[in-house]
Amino acid sequence: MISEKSKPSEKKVEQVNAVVIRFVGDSGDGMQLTGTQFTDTSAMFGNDVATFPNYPSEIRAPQGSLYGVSGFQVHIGSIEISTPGDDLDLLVAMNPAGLKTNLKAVKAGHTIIVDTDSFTKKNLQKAEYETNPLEDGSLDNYRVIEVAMTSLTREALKDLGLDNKSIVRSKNMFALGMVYWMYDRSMNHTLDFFAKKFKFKPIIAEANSKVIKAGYYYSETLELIPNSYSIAPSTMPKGTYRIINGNTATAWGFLAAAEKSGMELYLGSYPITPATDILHELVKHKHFGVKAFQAEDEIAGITSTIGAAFAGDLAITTTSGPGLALKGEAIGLAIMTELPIVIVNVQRGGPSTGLPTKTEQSDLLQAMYGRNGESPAIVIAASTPANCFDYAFIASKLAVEHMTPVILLTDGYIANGSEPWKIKSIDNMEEIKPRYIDENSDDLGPFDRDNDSLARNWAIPGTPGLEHRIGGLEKNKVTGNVSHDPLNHEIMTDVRAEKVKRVENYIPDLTTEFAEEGDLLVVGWGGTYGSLHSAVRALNEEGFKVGHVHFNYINPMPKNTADIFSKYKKIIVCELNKGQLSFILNGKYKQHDFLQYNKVQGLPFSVTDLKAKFKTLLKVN
Amino acid sequence: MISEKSKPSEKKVEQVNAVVIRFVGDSGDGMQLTGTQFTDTSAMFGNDVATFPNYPSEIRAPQGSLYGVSGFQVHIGSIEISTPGDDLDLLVAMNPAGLKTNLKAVKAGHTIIVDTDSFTKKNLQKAEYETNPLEDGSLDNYRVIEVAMTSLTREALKDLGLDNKSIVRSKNMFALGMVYWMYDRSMNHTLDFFAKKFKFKPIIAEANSKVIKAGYYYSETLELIPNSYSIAPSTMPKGTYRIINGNTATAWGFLAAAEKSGMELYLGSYPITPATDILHELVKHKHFGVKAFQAEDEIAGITSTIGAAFAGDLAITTTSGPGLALKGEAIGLAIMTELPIVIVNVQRGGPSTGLPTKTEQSDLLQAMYGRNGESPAIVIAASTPANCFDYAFIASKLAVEHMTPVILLTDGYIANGSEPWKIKSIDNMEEIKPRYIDENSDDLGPFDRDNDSLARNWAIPGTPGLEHRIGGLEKNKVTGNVSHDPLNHEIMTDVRAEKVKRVENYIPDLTTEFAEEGDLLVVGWGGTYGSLHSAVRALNEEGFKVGHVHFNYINPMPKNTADIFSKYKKIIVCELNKGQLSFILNGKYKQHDFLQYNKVQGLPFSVTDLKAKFKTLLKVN
Amino acid sequence: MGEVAIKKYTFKDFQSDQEVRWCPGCDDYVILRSMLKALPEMEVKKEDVVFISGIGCSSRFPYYVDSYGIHGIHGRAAAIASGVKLANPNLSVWVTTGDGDAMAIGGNHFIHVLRRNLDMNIVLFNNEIYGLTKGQFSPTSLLGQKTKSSPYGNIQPPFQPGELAIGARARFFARIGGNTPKEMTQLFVQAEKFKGTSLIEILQNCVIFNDGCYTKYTDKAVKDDQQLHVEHGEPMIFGKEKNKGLVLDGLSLKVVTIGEEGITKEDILIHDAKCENDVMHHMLIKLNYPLVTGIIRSVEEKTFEDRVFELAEEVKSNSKFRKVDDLFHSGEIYEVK
Amino acid sequence: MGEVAIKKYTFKDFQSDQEVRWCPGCDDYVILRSMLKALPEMEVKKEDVVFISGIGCSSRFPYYVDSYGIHGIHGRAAAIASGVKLANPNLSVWVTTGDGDAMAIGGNHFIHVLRRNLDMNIVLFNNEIYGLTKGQFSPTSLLGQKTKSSPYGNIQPPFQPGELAIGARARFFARIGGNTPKEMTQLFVQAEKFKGTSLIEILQNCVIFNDGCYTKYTDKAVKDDQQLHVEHGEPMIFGKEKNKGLVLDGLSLKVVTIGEEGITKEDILIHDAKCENDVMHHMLIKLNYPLVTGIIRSVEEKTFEDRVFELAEEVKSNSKFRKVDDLFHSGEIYEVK
Ligand SMILES: Cc1ncc(C[n+]2csc(CCOP(=O)(O)OP(=O)(O)O)c2C)c(N)n1
Ligand SMILES: Cc1ncc(C[n+]2csc(CCOP(=O)(O)OP(=O)(O)O)c2C)c(N)n1
Ligand code: SF4
Ligand code: SF4
Ligand SMILES: [Mg+2]
Ligand SMILES: [Mg+2]
Repeated sequence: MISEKSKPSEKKVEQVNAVVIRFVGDSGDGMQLTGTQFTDTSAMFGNDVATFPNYPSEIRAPQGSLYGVSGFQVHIGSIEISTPGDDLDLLVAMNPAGLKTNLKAVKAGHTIIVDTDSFTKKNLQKAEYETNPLEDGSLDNYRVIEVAMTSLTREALKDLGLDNKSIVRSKNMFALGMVYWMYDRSMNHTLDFFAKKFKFKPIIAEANSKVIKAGYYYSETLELIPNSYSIAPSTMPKGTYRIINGNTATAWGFLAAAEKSGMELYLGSYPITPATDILHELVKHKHFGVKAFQAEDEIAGITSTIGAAFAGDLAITTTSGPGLALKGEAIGLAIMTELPIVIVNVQRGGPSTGLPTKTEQSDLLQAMYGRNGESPAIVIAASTPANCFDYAFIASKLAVEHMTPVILLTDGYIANGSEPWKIKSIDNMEEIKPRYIDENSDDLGPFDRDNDSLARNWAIPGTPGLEHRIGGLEKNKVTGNVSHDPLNHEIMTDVRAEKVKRVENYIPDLTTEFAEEGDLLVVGWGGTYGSLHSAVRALNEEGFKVGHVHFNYINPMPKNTADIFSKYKKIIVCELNKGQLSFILNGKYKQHDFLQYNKVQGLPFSVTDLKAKFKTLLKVN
Repeated sequence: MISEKSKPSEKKVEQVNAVVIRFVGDSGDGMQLTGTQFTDTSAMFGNDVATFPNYPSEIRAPQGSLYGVSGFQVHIGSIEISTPGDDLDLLVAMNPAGLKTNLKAVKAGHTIIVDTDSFTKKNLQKAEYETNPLEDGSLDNYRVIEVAMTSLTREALKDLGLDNKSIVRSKNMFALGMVYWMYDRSMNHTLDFFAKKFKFKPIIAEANSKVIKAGYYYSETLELIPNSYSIAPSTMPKGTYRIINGNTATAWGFLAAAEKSGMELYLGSYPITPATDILHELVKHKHFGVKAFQAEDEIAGITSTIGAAFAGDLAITTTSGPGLALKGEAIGLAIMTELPIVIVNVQRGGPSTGLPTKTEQSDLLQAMYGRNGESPAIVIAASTPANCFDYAFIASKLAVEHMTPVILLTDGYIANGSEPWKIKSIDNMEEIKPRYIDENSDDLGPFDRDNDSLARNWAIPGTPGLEHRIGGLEKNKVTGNVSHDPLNHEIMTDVRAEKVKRVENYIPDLTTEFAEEGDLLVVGWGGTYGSLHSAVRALNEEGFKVGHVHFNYINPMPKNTADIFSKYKKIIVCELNKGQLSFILNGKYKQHDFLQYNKVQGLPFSVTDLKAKFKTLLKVN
Repeated sequence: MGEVAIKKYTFKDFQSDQEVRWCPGCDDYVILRSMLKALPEMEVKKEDVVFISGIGCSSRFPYYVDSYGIHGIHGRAAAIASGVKLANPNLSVWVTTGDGDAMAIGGNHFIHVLRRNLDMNIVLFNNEIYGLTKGQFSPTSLLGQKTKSSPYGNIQPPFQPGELAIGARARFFARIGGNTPKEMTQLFVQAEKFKGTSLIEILQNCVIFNDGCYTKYTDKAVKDDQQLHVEHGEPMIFGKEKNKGLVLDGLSLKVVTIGEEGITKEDILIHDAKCENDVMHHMLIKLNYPLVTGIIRSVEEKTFEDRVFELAEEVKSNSKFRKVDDLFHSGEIYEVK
Repeated sequence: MGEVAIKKYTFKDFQSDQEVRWCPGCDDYVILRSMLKALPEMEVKKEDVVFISGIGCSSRFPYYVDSYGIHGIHGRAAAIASGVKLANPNLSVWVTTGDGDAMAIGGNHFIHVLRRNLDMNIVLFNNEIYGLTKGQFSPTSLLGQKTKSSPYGNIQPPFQPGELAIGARARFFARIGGNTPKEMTQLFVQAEKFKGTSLIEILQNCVIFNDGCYTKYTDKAVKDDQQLHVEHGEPMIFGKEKNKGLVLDGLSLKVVTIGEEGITKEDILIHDAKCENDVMHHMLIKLNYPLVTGIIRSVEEKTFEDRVFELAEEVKSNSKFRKVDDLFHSGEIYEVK
């Protein structure tokens, strides 16, 4: 029994402004739940947070195996947090395999909590340990907290008469309790969570709360435990928040665009990792009239989307690398017919099947050029989990207002990563005005264009008097009929290009972060925003004059791009590929030299490595 | 009756060194045969020749209709001929529609031969003529030769008792006879041709020869006919020649590669204009053991090709633009599995279905980047109808010696155009050494590489002891097993890129034609060689210092490329697209400025326009 | 639709201003005329009609009908049409496609749209050849057929469109000769009435690359003796003398002559197009003598779009979400003050 | 092959060094074991065996067999395999694929390879779900099935693999439960013996995303009463007491009990897998009670590769071309002197 007087409040607490914690264990150990609970609690406490899950690539790997380890990393702070973090302040390892595969991520001298009960001969073998790391001194450089979690959990639940399986399954809550204590967090949110979740299984709710508390108070009374830490609330803008991952944010951005524009949302898609969760999310929302169609393949996914666009829906298709390759021919049809569709490509490791569960940015040139003929498309990229919402919304707006396909690039890193999202309300979002015309649109036809944007009009089936045919053959600029006329083909080729180019008049300027001019400009695009931002921020805090620009609009590029480049002595382009944006910039902005920093390992950038690299360019070590 | 004394030999003849002639009429009028006969006769006489057919895009358009006109253009000379020519010295128009659609191509003051019998009210209407051009003076700027060919043909055949249809069908031979006389050509080749062709229908043979002669001697005795011209034999290298078009040459290049390498040729293809004739040609050659498989679609075409390559065949797939888009994902698989396949893309007007029967060069960037991930492929391009043979051979050699896919680009212009080909003999061609290994290859495995080329070895099913698995997932560099290791992925990404880059050590240097240095360098690639060559030659003859380089190897590029660029004051890149090679050059050779000359009209360059453009750059008019 | 009385249209109302560019003598002209005749007989507004095609001679069809239309990319017509129908289920959606477009490159979409049973009409122009690309064999070309890509004769055993369709669970299959405009017109009207995917195979003669491929069935002289045009509920009788008929012989069909060997009209099988069990339909489709035309199978079942929209209604009625704001504020949210 | 006596292999000879990574309890383990048992029983050299797959859990199969193999891209296994077989007809070619790989994205290659009848074996792991992508419905998922992509129940009517295969003119179709290794092993051996494309549908349980989808047929307790395992030439009898059997009732099959209403063993239909007419096979495939397993159809016809190589021989024997130089110098050539 824990006596009233020993309250957390009384303990001595050290202030830190950010920590990185990783929970690892077997797929069955509930690490995702544990991590999510800690994240939510910290977020609600007022910290800024960023998380990244790490599932095994196998569906259900054997217990205790190295490749069966499931992990959840969370980065919380009183300061701005823009990545899930590199090195760990705390590793919670529920078994030997988890320890082995994650140890190298722990900062020297920092803390590791292990469940000693799981360090059995059998588990050590499965983790390919010859000797027990808890005994052979291999962990001497770390502060190891050994806890017999399983037995302590069993102990805590002995009176409830639960079956052994349920008992063992709740040991992750013991770990969570300990971490709550260490980081001076209240258990209430999690206790409420279980109370709600197991309203009809009160015994399970009780078991979980017993175990969390056991872990919490055990830490408090435990000798070996270091003093605890507290992370003050961060200074995030006031408002209502939720934790959201990139795929959910993408799906919701389309929901918002549909409601704002008054259009019906159509999704034609074929499952593929890591894009499938967008489909999973949208199939739920039939109450909003979403038509989410799982097609027989990617080609049916996009061609049905083109059909839906012809019939007037806000029509999108979602996929990943190999799927985008299959959609290339049909994207050409959308360009030629000038129908508005959005193609979302959640990038993954390539080429071919590559590293399907890992992140990469190597589909940029495919998005730009992956189809026959002169076929320009609008290409934009989201850069954080939460702003996937904004760019899905913007992609929809650009498509239906400019009548041409838009390719939206995200990647596995931001698609599965989470961060706080300040909830937006439909009323405060930009208008979306689809270019519908009908019999009353003072004799405008489907082939008439807006003088500024060059977008054609949208006459949908069911509209009397505007019957017309479109297709993949070249069409006469005025009548829209098939035309083999040489000059008309050149003119139409120019119109399609100019229409996309003029989108530059409808998008915001590129904005520099940190040094507005100076020694070094760090250039990135898409999902690497967080890492580059953190690295550049750190350097500026160290007094370097480094700026950061990040491209969300890639085709066309913002009009002020060249001006910005001209304000720095050196420019380095950082990408998770072999230099695809660099290649485009070299071709477009010849007067500037672009240094490159590239990584193709299926992993995000390490902020530490970035800083080191940038410093060498700043001639400092 | 023609009297013996009036022999062609007696007529007065004007010497010219090149002429451009176009035969036009209804699809049914046999213009292709007429043109081919004139071409062969001239070639055998010793002229250099180049031809281009122009079929209606409809399969069988209605008689006399404007879009049903079929044409055949031939350019012959005593000098080097490198294009079918721009403007016409002679137009032979068998009907009003043909005259109307081709008149603007005729040089002012030059000759037009028409069959007056076909200028009926009905035909004039079909050709949308309000008044008869033969009467309304609209042809005053031309030297028009009006001949009642149909009646004269009927007259010539009246004793043979042929049906009217057969009689009318042979009027094209009357025209041919006239042209033979005008250009001082012997009829013998054509007479032999008919004798052979209609061995078993002697009456038809006789009819045709009667009509040719009638046309020939009619010209001789005709008042209105101008004096005739003769074109001396050109100074082509000695040897045995044949007239060949690009698609046939491509097919034959693969046949040669298969025989030279001792491999079996496999083709997996799906019909598409203008690539289908390669399939048509290869299906004939089962006697060489060619396995030409018409698949259910492009994807089955290329994936079956990958299977055939795995099993050890010389495996190729042929297609055009939209088909290449569909093959993108599978090309990635070939890159990842490092299997040697050749993908032929006969470019046509795009995007989407575009202008399927017209020529264009707009698939270059698709060939370079049209697939997911970092997926470099070897990209080469043929530049004349005849050298399609050489580049098909080279593509095969590079694929099987470097163990990676090769994309061979041609286009509708060289695919359907013809020119003389100095017949090559297998014995004089380069060796091709596929990288097969077997149980005796002193324990080399399928994942061991050549130190210089980095090409892996090729162990094919049926070889004992070398059983192995390959696939689209990233593989460990040493074992070839699936690997998710981050560093290995970066290493393999580099290996695939470096393997393609090192091909530069196995290809010839870029060679300049005409001025080795000077004021202007004209840069081109692929099927525009003839036009650029002619224009640059003309300018040099006029005393300008202009050079011409033409890329056949695009990825990788020849090592001396930069050196050549540095030898000229100005560089202009000419392409039948919006600047795709320019874009690559701008990115790769930043120190140089590249001017552009682009045309996207489904047509080849006009030599006249090119010269005009180049002169403006040379500050001359 | 329904309540508003639909204006009466004529042939001309559906005729587009585009010059028709098929080869003179091509059956495609017959199909076009029959369609332009049929459309006014249907209870649909002109602006609600959509024609969708892939690539091929047959796929030029939409240009010639004055309605909404998409000339798509090769093989994808059925998939494009599915999107159109799901976006607006009130539309009358027609797919015009060829044996290559639908069964070579488009084979996958073809079988899947039949499986899902969207309410649309697929007109399959089966000329057993690739016409537009100038004469290569197709998946329905016969063994031994000489074409540009099979100069020594085709060696790929063909599909039977109807057989494949039944295998893909087609609910409506009809077959008709390319030279019988009257029957064709009626077929189109009936196909439109059918709720679900209707597949109409047209034995279309390509005068240029496969001329006469159906003459032995469709030639006026032999038609009545070689073709059995079935009608639901009617005995399966054919022949100039209307004296031949089908009877069951084990698990095969046998042709008998009424009046011979004591066979009477009563012995002849009655055609039941509406029977769920497809065994008889399967047999009729595979028959060569006589070749069976008309509506062979016509069995309605809930359409895919009905399933889609009924489920949506149900979900909506059980959901507390009305606007996306409700969704955004659901679940774990928190305030930063 | 043939003449050289083939060394006797064991299970281990075909076992690769790769760690098998399916979920514990997955039927895929049963299929792998059965295959490794079957391979030594076939008259094939190890180096002549090629396994080809697309993408999916089932498509991991080639990694676990120590032979030649390609882990291809999603849906294309049958097409890749066709190229392998045409390049070298002596190989024993196996395709391992899933219901999504073969019937969703791969549907077109699936029907076309069956139509062409190349001599290869297709093992279809039908778990009625997309496993590798963590549980979306597939073209064989049942109506109402709740999956990640059909949270309110699937509304796409499923294909029946056998039915689609027959529609595509399959010559060999067999079905077997995922939990019967002995029968499976024998099936694999017989499939290899069959000249032509053999399709084997395995009712494969996915313990994670679709657990128990086949229990009502495959559970040991009910298996004998719910499954009819057919043998060519044997009466179609099933049931724990071996007293139930099939008889024809019009154009449907009916289950009767031997000994009741005067039914004797002689009344029960005899299974004829080798009969060209596929009507009975079609009926057997569609039967739900009992579910028919074993070799339902096995009718040999000339294989596609035989047609290819016989035609090539014939052309060769009539051709004057021996080397390409002969071709280059044929027809219109001329000398420049
Ligand atoms: C992706 C793609 N592949 C190939 C083609 C070339 N192509 C156009 S139509 C066609 C086949 C036409 O045959 P069918 O569908 O039977 O129509 P038909 O012309 O006979 O009416 C082919 C192969 C294409 N346009 N696009
Ligand atoms: C081009 C492409 N599209 C989609 C995917 C994603 N994907 C991989 S496997 C699969 C389906 C697997 O289902 P199934 O074929 O039934 O195999 P199972 O895992 O059930 O054995 C999908 C959709 C992919 N890898 N490539
Ligand atoms: S090619 Fe054949 S199908 Fe095409 S239009 Fe001509 S006749 Fe008709
Ligand atoms: S997910 Fe299903 S099919 Fe895939 S390995 Fe696991 S149990 Fe087997
Ligand atoms: Mg056809
Ligand atoms: Mg499956």
